[in-house]
Parts: sequence; structure tokens; C-alpha cells
Amino acid sequence: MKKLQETALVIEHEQVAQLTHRLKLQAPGISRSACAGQFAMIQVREGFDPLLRRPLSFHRILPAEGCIELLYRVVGRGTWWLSQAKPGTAVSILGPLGNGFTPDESAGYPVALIAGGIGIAPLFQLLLNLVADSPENRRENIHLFYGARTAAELLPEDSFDLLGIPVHVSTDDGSRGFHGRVTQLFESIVEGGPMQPRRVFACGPLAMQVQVAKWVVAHGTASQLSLEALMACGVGACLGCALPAVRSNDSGPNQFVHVCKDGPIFQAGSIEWTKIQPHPMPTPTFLYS
Amino acid sequence: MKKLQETALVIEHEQVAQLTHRLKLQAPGISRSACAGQFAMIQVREGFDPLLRRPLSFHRILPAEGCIELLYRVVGRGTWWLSQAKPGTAVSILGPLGNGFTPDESAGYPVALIAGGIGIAPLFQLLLNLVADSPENRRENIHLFYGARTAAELLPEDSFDLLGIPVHVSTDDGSRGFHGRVTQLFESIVEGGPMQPRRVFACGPLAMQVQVAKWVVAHGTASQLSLEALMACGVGACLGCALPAVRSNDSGPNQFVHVCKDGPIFQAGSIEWTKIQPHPMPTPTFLYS
Amino acid sequence: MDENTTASNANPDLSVQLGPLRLKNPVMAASGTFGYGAEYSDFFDLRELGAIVVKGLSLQPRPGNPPPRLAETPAGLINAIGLENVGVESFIREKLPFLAQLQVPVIANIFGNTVDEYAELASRLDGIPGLAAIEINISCPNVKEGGMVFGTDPSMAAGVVQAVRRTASMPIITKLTPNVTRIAQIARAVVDAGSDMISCINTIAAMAVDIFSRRPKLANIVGGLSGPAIKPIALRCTYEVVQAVHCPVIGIGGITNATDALEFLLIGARAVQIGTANFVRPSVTREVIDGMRRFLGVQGIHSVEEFIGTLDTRCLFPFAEEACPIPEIADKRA
Amino acid sequence: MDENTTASNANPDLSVQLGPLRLKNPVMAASGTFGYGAEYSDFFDLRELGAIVVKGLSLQPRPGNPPPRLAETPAGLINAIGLENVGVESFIREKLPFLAQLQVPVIANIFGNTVDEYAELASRLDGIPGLAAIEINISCPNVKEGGMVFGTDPSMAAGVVQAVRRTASMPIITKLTPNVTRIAQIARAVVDAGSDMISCINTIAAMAVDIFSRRPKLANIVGGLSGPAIKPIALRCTYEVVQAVHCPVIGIGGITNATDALEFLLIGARAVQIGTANFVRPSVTREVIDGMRRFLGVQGIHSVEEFIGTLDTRCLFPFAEEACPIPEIADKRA
Ligand SMILES: Cc1cc2nc3c(=O)[nH]c(=O)nc-3n(C[C@H](O)[C@H](O)[C@H](O)COP(=O)(O)OP(=O)(O)OC[C@H]3O[C@@H](n4cnc5c(N)ncnc54)[C@H](O)[C@@H]3O)c2cc1C
Ligand SMILES: Cc1cc2nc3c(=O)[nH]c(=O)nc-3n(C[C@H](O)[C@H](O)[C@H](O)COP(=O)(O)OP(=O)(O)OC[C@H]3O[C@@H](n4cnc5c(N)ncnc54)[C@H](O)[C@@H]3O)c2cc1C
Ligand SMILES: Cc1cc2nc3c(=O)[nH]c(=O)nc-3n(C[C@H](O)[C@H](O)[C@H](O)COP(=O)(O)O)c2cc1C
Ligand SMILES: Cc1cc2nc3c(=O)[nH]c(=O)nc-3n(C[C@H](O)[C@H](O)[C@H](O)COP(=O)(O)O)c2cc1C
Ligand code: FES
Ligand code: FES
Repeated sequence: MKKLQETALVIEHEQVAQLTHRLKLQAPGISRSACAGQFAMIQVREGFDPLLRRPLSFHRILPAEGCIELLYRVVGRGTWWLSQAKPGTAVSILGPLGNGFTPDESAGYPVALIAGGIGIAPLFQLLLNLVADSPENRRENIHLFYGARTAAELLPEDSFDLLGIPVHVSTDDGSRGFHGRVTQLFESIVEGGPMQPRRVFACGPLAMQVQVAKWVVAHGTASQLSLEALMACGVGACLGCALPAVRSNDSGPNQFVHVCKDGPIFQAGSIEWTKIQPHPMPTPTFLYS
Repeated sequence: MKKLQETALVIEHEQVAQLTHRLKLQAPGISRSACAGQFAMIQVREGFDPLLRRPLSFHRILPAEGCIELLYRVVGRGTWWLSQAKPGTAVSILGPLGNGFTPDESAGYPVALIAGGIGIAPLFQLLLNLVADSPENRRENIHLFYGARTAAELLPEDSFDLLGIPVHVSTDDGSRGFHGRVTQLFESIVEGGPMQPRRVFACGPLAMQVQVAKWVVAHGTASQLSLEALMACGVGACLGCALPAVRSNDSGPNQFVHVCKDGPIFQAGSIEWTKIQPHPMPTPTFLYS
Repeated sequence: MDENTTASNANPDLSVQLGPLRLKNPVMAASGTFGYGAEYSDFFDLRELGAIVVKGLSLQPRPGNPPPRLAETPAGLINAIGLENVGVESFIREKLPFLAQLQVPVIANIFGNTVDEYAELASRLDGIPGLAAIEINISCPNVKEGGMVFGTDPSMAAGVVQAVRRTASMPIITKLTPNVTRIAQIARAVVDAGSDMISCINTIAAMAVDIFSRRPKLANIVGGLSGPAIKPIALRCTYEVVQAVHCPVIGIGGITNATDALEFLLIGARAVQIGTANFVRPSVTREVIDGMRRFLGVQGIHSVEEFIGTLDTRCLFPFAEEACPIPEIADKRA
Repeated sequence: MDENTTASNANPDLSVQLGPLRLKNPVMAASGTFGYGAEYSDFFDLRELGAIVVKGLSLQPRPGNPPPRLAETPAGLINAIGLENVGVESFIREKLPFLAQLQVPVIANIFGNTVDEYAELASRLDGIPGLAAIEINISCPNVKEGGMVFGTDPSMAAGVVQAVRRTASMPIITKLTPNVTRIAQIARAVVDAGSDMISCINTIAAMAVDIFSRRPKLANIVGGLSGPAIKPIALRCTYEVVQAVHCPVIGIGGITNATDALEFLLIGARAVQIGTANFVRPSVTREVIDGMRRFLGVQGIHSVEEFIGTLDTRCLFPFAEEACPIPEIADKRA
């Protein structure tokens, strides 16, 4: 798909959970060709502060309306400034970028989607597609596992009602649903039972993805994980968004994949997880000082 | 007067002439102590772009309302971004800064105010003061000479109606009033006649001020000119806003005045005009690219 | 310039002579910021570019540094990519054909661990159809070899250039680092050693840390700063070099719009390269070309060559007591 | 750091030992950006400051450079003030009394045309009540003498320091320029020559031009770049110096908030100076002190001394193939 540099218009912009905003943009060109799992590079504000665009996944793609929706969490200056954009503001975006999910149906059901926090962003459009593409009687075999640190960070409970799929919620502090990590919830539910998935799609913090990767590799399950890296260009030019890849042969040199062009969607088996040491996201204490 | 760092609120913001905006700010502290001819340093936008504050003179001071008004021309990035501030926006300002006009009445009448383009900004509050402080029958002896490049850059014609003073208008292109420079208009009207002023107040481009200075020095007229220089701090700390001063003795070292603390209001005789080579303000062609 | 004497001119000539090269305009994409061209081909017609400099090439493919490789700073970007590249062979085989058919001058940026490696790279690339010039990178702050070590010492810099000069008949551009006390000294050394042109600057050694995790933001600890933040430093370096040597100089550093590019031309650079700004606006190079044309048009300047190097340094003030401590520049003030 | 182990602490100890000096907190106002203190006394209680460094002093008063002296750049400011100052005598007579009564350590920043002038300045200032230390400026890019010329050569730098050391019993801080190939080398030279401390960095030589008037934006053509744009370069320089010497290092460059200041402390600076940011927010120094206290409090760190120099440079990645070309820093990675 041709990549576009498009001037989008803010149509709606609302806070939907703690520090979490939904942004609806009119971007006819990009909305026409975007796929679930792909992303856009957003210029959060005019001028040099901040300098770089920010990568955000498509949360919903509405080609009929010529719109896309983004769902993002305010974690720093860039997302903070984006959150100030009022309807009517022009926002420059590049997209669609990256490879997107390829929900190959032949792998079968059950399907599990694992979302950690804002990781729900790209999985939502994927869910819409999966539900639309699945026979009616298969929908109960599409499971969403959705965790966050606390209830306030979760999307409103009714967000998934229309999909008619089972939703399993966890919070780290037990303020809603299962008390613990979403990966613990996932494992406790599916392990060995009839709900054990044939396909896993996941998006969330790196620490979560490491857990998911371990599980799918151990169980030989088909997986598509949406991964992150710091990005400058989003189009494969700067080579900044490297993640360690499994080497073709053990004694060969290190190899890297580049999240923006080889991903952001990866099979768990292609990443050298042992070489990733996720550190916890810092709390945005000095968010704006 | 104590200088304050105050968070002001945009109350009104409207375009009043070509590229010219009037900004009304709620700034109770500064409005209480500000005087005509003083200025404020405005942070035109949050963040590092642009880095520095911009100096703008008080156009009107409304202590009863706790407000000040600024009148400014969009000439670059800073003023362009300021022009985007919507009512309700918080704007950080420092003030009141500089010395202000001291319209010593003992020097007598007639009084001439010479405004070149946006130079009308500080002269307006001065006019209000002069009119208020002058006996009724003296008002016709307060003359405003007001020039601009073209009619579209002038404040609306009725702006001065309430003051009840004679207003003489010029435009460089002849689109309104006298066809020529405001200094030519001034000289042609006052030279040798009964309107020859005892006091001159002026604000405008450096090229205009050089003309005014020549005239007042030649005629031994009391003068107060509002001068400009690029500024970083506005409070006398950076020493950036230097202008060449007349030396105490001819063979001594160069001396400089600093516009932000010794000015911005200067007597014509204190500046070494021969050492100033004003270059024309560039047209804002690439205003925002 | 007097506003009144300007007459507008709709179609100024943007072409420049850059030593042996003729470019249709002075705007190039900088090495390492434009991939191998194809990455940006969706956004505009690459044939509009003055030239394309490809990502730095080594003899063997290189995986580059571990992540994180990027850190954003005020108006800047620090990178520590570590010269990841496909290697010269696969560049020639897989990347060059696409570039060559564009009919835009392609410049190969090279770096080696040793002087011999530079020479070997040059001999491998010399004369390959579709290549217009070789840019020698002796200025990367992110790797031990091939980088700043060569670029910070005049005689080592000259050694690399001599070796390349001996093997290559193509035009040679040497890319300088600003991380030196006297960039003019290095410039003279590489020109004396046979470099046809100079490009400057590469990134400035820089660092960023995270107070929460108490770790460097880059796995490599240090990286190279680029982007608008460095433009004033790049302009000063370029001006120093322009004053010091007679060959064409290509200005690089922080260019994001036509005004920035014209500033480099004004101080005497004969062309410019645009790096980091590509990431922010993929079509920036084209916009700069358009803006340049508009500026020259409005100012009534017929060709960009007429504008290059026309900085007027006479002191506006009839008294200038101080002069700057950089001899190349102080001369202009005397 | 694990989020769970942090315990908040309302009143962390901000005091630092800086060689012979004890400061109540590590935040100083930088030379040339805070006038002689009085200029900012309206905005907050200056007694909250860790120390105040005054505008550079010479033996005789100096008028400074002709205007224009300032140019704004992306996230930066170029100045070419030319060390305008009232001269040492009138400083002592007219400016110091106000500063002295604040009971905040006052540091006199000095520069001369010759080594002897430095020594003379130091002997004039040594032991004057109300002064806590002398900061030797060998790093101003805006004047021929007294500036970068001394600061870019290790032996000349050492010469200045030795001369001052011989005449002054007060603590000496030497302020370094980043406009050098190896700042660590200069740092070692001045410490060996007797400097008690090092402060870095001074401004970076830079330039700005106007394409419309085709003139430099500064009468002096070049000036010194400061502000947020240079922070990543300042951090790298400071880190190099911290690795190279054992004396206390004061970090300077682009600090605008508590996070920035803490970054310098994290990499091992024992104090910081804030310059350009004063112009933007007159109360920035106080805000930084407050923010530092808050950060340490939230993180459960009892004193700022506990935080200083705790950067963890172990590679997060079990494989780091590259190392940076700066030996002082590369060592940390090995
Ligand atoms: C392909 C892709 C898709 C993404 N989709 C979404 C999405 O749909 N919704 C959403 O909220 N976020 C998404 N992110 C993450 C988002 O890009 C970052 O949160 C954002 O760039 C932070 O910008 P900031 O200026 O607010 O934070 P900064 O001030 O730049 O940084 C704050 C913190 O966030 C971390 N961070 C910054 N950028 C990234 C990044 N690119 N990846 C991971 N961590 C980062 C920093 O390391 C730092 O710890 C995505 C990232 C990628 C790579
Ligand atoms: C004491 C004082 C009072 C002022 N009062 C007013 C006022 O009431 N209304 C008003 O419109 N303007 C006033 N000015 C001028 C105003 O400060 C500048 O126009 C403004 O700072 C330009 O900012 P910018 O970012 O838009 O332009 P930039 O992009 O910074 O510059 C655009 C052009 O304007 C020139 N310029 C920038 N700053 C100044 C400056 N400080 N003085 C003179 N020229 C400058 C530049 O040299 C350049 O040519 C005043 C200046 C001073 C010193
Ligand atoms: C991500 C990145 C990668 C780079 N890779 C190279 C490279 O391989 N070879 C090289 O000579 N310069 C490289 N550079 C330096 C740029 O070509 C350019 O000199 C520098 O970024 C300054 O220009 P800018 O401010 O316009 O980006 C790279 C710069 C960046 C930001
Ligand atoms: C306007 C101005 C004047 C300065 N004058 C001096 C000086 O007299 N002596 C000195 O050692 N440094 C001087 N400096 C350098 C600052 O002290 C500081 O080292 C530099 O600006 C970097 O810090 P910053 O980015 O926080 O401004 C000056 C800086 C500025 C901006
Ligand atoms: S972000 Fe530039 S290559 Fe991926
Ligand atoms: S603007 Fe800083 S001294 Fe006048």
C-alpha cells in the first residue's frame, strides 16, 4: 500500500479512561488503505517541540467515513500535547505503515487476543475484523483477555458488548476482574483446557509480550504480537527501531528486525527474546514540567 | 515597581488591521503597576519553540479590570504563534519592565506623538494619559502623527475619536491621508509654525526614529522615543539589548545603553545615532514554513 | 538589499556546479536518513532531488548497535545506529539498480575499520554505473573504527583520503565531524590529500539519560546529535570550512526548510544535504527545492549560483572592537 | 529501579559538598545570565539558591560587542555579548555588597587578555569577604582574548590555572569550552595545574545569518550557543570530564527543569548551573530546587548525594558489539 503524508482533521477527541484518549481523524487517503495492526506517525504539534512524530496504531478504520481512530495513553510530552488538540485542528500524519495483522483463518479456533493496557488499541480493529470474518457460531471462540494496572485505565465495560465475544478482564490491583497480570489470567483460563487457542494475537508492554512469547513458543501456537520500539522515521530509513532477531545460524552475527518495516506485527518465534530486557515504563511524574 | 512573573488569561484576541492583533489579557498584578511606555515579556507558546519570550509594549492598561492590552504585528514565528492563542488560554508574562514615558507637563504644549506602524502600540496609552492629565482646552494641542505603509495596516479610523485630539495620518503608498513617510508629514505640518511641538513622543521603526531624533536634536525639543532591540531577558541580566550611547567623553571607550533597563524610552540626545544603521524589516515571506 | 529594486522572476535556475558534478538543484538527501531511496519513493518523485547519498556502506554487512538506538532531545535527535548496513556487495546488487534508474546522482557514503578498508571500498565502487561520487565518512561518533577517530586528526584524515584518492577516479567528497577544535585544519588536510569536495557536518557527540531507570537512553551510551538544534553549529563549521578551502563545500545540519538551506548557500556552501528532517516530513527535500525557487523568484535572483556565498560581513556598526577567536572567521571582520 | 520498593520521603537533604564548599543545594545561577543577582531579586528569594556566579569580570570595565548581540535558534540562543562588564573594582564596590548580604555563596567569574591579567584578577578578588570561589573562564567563544584560545589548548589552559593558583587561596573552578576535540584532556590539564573543580560547558561556537539582508545576525558574526538545544552535548562533555578527573564537576548547559538538572547529577556532576533558562522563567532556579526535592522524595532517596553519579551503564543487552570512540566513555562499556 502506498504510504501517504496526509493533513488530517481532528473530528472527535475525548478522554475515555484514565490518561487515555480516543482521537478520531478525517484522513480519507489513509483510511482507505489502512489495515488492522498497521500504524501511523503523528505530528503531535506544529514546530520543533517535540521534533519527531509519534507512532500510534490504528484503533478503528472507517473507510466509508474517510476516518481513522487512534487510542492513546498520555505518557510524555508528545502524547500530552496531542491530547490538547481540539476538534478542527489539522494534524499531519504518515500512513499506513508497517505490516498489519494477517489473521489467517486456516489456523482455526479458538483465537485469543491478549491486550495489556493501551495494547487494546490495535486489537480492537482486529477484533472487528475477526468477528466480521468468522461464522456466527465461532464468535464465542474468540476470546479477549484484557488487563490493566487498575480499573480506571480500562476502556468502559460496554466497549465490547456489540462484538458478542467473551471478554476476560484483569487488573494488577484487583480493582476489576481477575486480580493479577493479564498473562496470568490468560494462562489460568486456557491452560490445557478446551479454550486453549490455536492463534494468539497480543499487544501490550514488552514485559507482557515476553510472557506471551514464552507461552506460544512452548505450546507451538501461531502468534502475532504487535511490538514497539522507539521510532524516528516509521518507514525503514533511519534503522532506529531495531529489535534482536533470532539468528539464521547460531554463530552468525547478531541480526535485527526493524519494527516499522518488518513489523510491528511479529511471530513470537522470530524475536530473540532472551536479548530483550524490558524495563518498566516510568510513571509520568514530571509529565509536564 | 516590582517585576512579576504572572500567568495571564487571554480575554479577547482579535485582528484589528492587516497582520495586526489586539490581545486583552487578565493580569491583575501587572495591570496594577504598569505605566505607559513600559513593556512585558510574553511567552508566546508553551515549550521550546520558540525558546525566548517576546517583548511587547502595553497598549492599554486597565487596572480597574485587572487587565492589560497588547497590540502587535505578526512579523515572525513568535508573533504568529501568539496570534493563535484563543480566549481562555494561559499566557505567561513578565512585567512591568523598563522605564516608561514620563510626560513632564512643565515642558508645555504643543505635544506631538509620532507613530510609525505598530509604533502606535505604546503611544495609545500615553495619549490616554496625556488627554486625561491635560486641561480641556489643551487637547487640541496634542497632535498624533500616525503613519503606515498602507491603509490596511492602520488601526480603524474611529480608534481615536473619543480622545478629541487632532490626528494626522500618512501612508507610504498614499492609500490614506498624506502620501509619504510620517516624519515627512510631521515636518511639513509643524515646521516653524504654531504647531511646532515643545515635547515629542515617538515609537516606530528605527529608520523613522533616526529622522525624529535628527529633528528634535536640531530643534532642541524635549523628546521621548520608544526604542527596540532584540531581547533575551528583558530585565538587564543578559546585556543583549545594547544600543550605542553618546559617550561621556569623545575619546573614551564605546558605551552602550540597554534598552530593557535604561529604556525602552530614551531622550534622542542620549543615543549615538550615527552608529546605528537601521536595515529594513524583512517582509515576512516565509512567515511559516 | 533594497526591497524596491527586486523584480520577481518566476523560474530561477537552481542548477549548481559541484566540482566535477552538475546538479539540477543543490538539495540532497543525507546519508543514513533516506535509506536507499526506495523508502521515500511513495511520498514524492525522487527524480526531483539534486542527489541522493545512501546509508554508509562497509565491506561486510553490519548489524549495527543494540537498541535503544534513538533518543529525542530539544529540537534534536540522538542516534547510535552503529552504521548498520547491507554491505557494499549487496548494495550494488540489490539497492543500486532502483537508484540508478532514477537518473539522480547517487553518492555512496563509505566507512571502514582501517585505511585499507576505505581504499578497498572505493576501488569496489569506483566507476560503477549509476554512482556519481563517493562520500568518505570519517566522522561517525557511534563506532570506534571508521568514525571520528579518523576525522579528528588531520594526518589520519589525510591518510584515508589519500588511500581512496589512489584507488578511485570518481569525485570524492570527505565528510567532516564537528567534534574537533579546528574544523578548518581538518578541511585543509583532506583537500591537500586530494578530496574534491567537503561535506559537513556529521552529527555531534551527545548523550541522554533517564533519571527514573538511571540508565543511558542509548545502549551505546553516546550517540550523534542531529536536527534543528545543531543548525547554528553546522552553519559556523561550514563557514569556517568555506573560508579555509577552495573546493566546493556541502552544508549539512538541521535543515528543515528553504530558509535554512538558503542560509548555508548564503555563507558559501554550494549544496546542502537534509537529514533528520526527512523523518519528520518525508517530502521536505521537495518542499525545500520549491521554497528555494520561490525565494529566488521573489527576490529577483536569476540563478542560485548568483546567491551562493554572497554573505556581507562588513560591520554594520562603524566600530567593532572584538573579533571572534576563530581565525578563519575573524579575518572576515578585520 | 523497582517501582514497588520506593518509599516517599518528604524532606530529602539537598546539600552537597563541592570540594571545599558546602552548598545547601546543587543549583547555581550561571555566569552572564543572572546579572549581578539584583536583576532577579523581584522574582523570588535569592537566598534559596545554592550559589550565584556573577557575570564575567575583567580588570577594566568593558563595553562589549556592538549589537546585534543575540540570535534565537531552534531551542537555543546565540549570544555575542563580548563580556561587557563593570570591571572588577566597581564589582567589588557596587555589586558585591548586595550579593554578600544574601548569605549565598557568590562565585566570581573572571577572564583576562593574558595569563598575568588572570593572576591579577585573582589576587584582587582572593579572600574578599562575601566571595566563595573564583571561576576561571577560559571558554568564551565571543572574544579573542580571555576566551577559547586559552581553553582549547591543554598547556595554555594549565598556564592560566597555575597563575591563578599561585595568587589565590580561594577555591578555583575552571570553566571549560566544548569546542575541543577532547575535553577530557583539557580537564586533566587544569586539574593537574591546581584547579579545585571544573565547570562545563560554556557556549558552543555558532552562527546565524539572515537570507533577506544577507548579513550575519550577530555583529560579531559568530557567537556562543546555549539553551536546551545544547543539553545533550553538555551532558556528554560533563560525563567525559567526570570520567577523566577526580575533582568535583559542575554541569552546565540547557538545563530548564528539575529533570534536566537531575540528569547532570545522575552522570556524576555534583552541582549544576542554569543559564539561558533564567531568561525564559526568572524563577526557574527555584523551580528546579523544588522539583529536585519532589523527585527525591517520591523516589524515596534521602539525600541528593545518594543520587549523584549513580548512572548504571551496564549494557541492558547481553551483546554490545560497538563501543563509542571517546575513550573515557568507552571504558564504561567494556
Ligand atoms: C508501532 C507502534 C504503535 C504504537 N501504538 C500506540 C497506540 O496505539 N497507543 C498508544 O498509546 N501508544 C502507542 N505506541 C506507543 C507510543 O508511540 C508512545 O507512547 C509515544 O510515542 C510516547 O510519546 P511521548 O512523547 O508522549 O512520550 P516520551 O516523552 O517520548 O516518552 C515517555 C515514555 O514513553 C516511552 N516511549 C516513547 N516512545 C515510545 C515508543 N515508540 N514505543 C514505546 N515506548 C515509547 C519512552 O521510552 C518513555 O519511557 C505505539 C508505538 C509503536 C512503535
Ligand atoms: C521594548 C519593546 C517593545 C515592543 N513592543 C511591541 C509592540 O507593542 N507591538 C509589536 O508588534 N512589536 C513590539 N516590539 C517588537 C516585537 O518584540 C517583535 O516584533 C517580536 O519580538 C518579533 O517576534 P517574532 O518571533 O514574531 O519575529 P522573529 O521571527 O523573531 O523576527 C522577525 C523579524 O522581527 C525582528 N525582531 C524580532 N524581535 C525584535 C525586537 N525585539 N525588536 C525589533 N525587531 C525585532 C527580527 O529581527 C526579524 O527581522 C517591541 C520590541 C521591544 C524591544
Ligand atoms: C539516523 C541517522 C543515521 C545516520 N547515518 C549516517 C551514515 O551512515 N553515514 C554518514 O555519513 N552520516 C550519517 N548520519 C549523519 C547525517 O547524514 C547528517 O550528517 C546529520 O544527521 C546532520 O544533518 P541533519 O541535522 O539534517 O540530520 C546519520 C544521521 C542520522 C540521524
Ligand atoms: C547572554 C549570555 C552571557 C554569558 N556570559 C558569560 C560570562 O560572562 N562568563 C561565562 O563564563 N559564561 C557566560 N555565559 C555562558 C553561561 O554561563 C553558560 O555556560 C552557557 O550559557 C550554557 O548554559 P545554558 O545553556 O544553561 O545557558 C553566558 C551565556 C549567555 C547566554
Ligand atoms: S523507525 Fe526508522 S527504521 Fe524504523
Ligand atoms: S534584554 Fe537582557 S539585558 Fe536587556
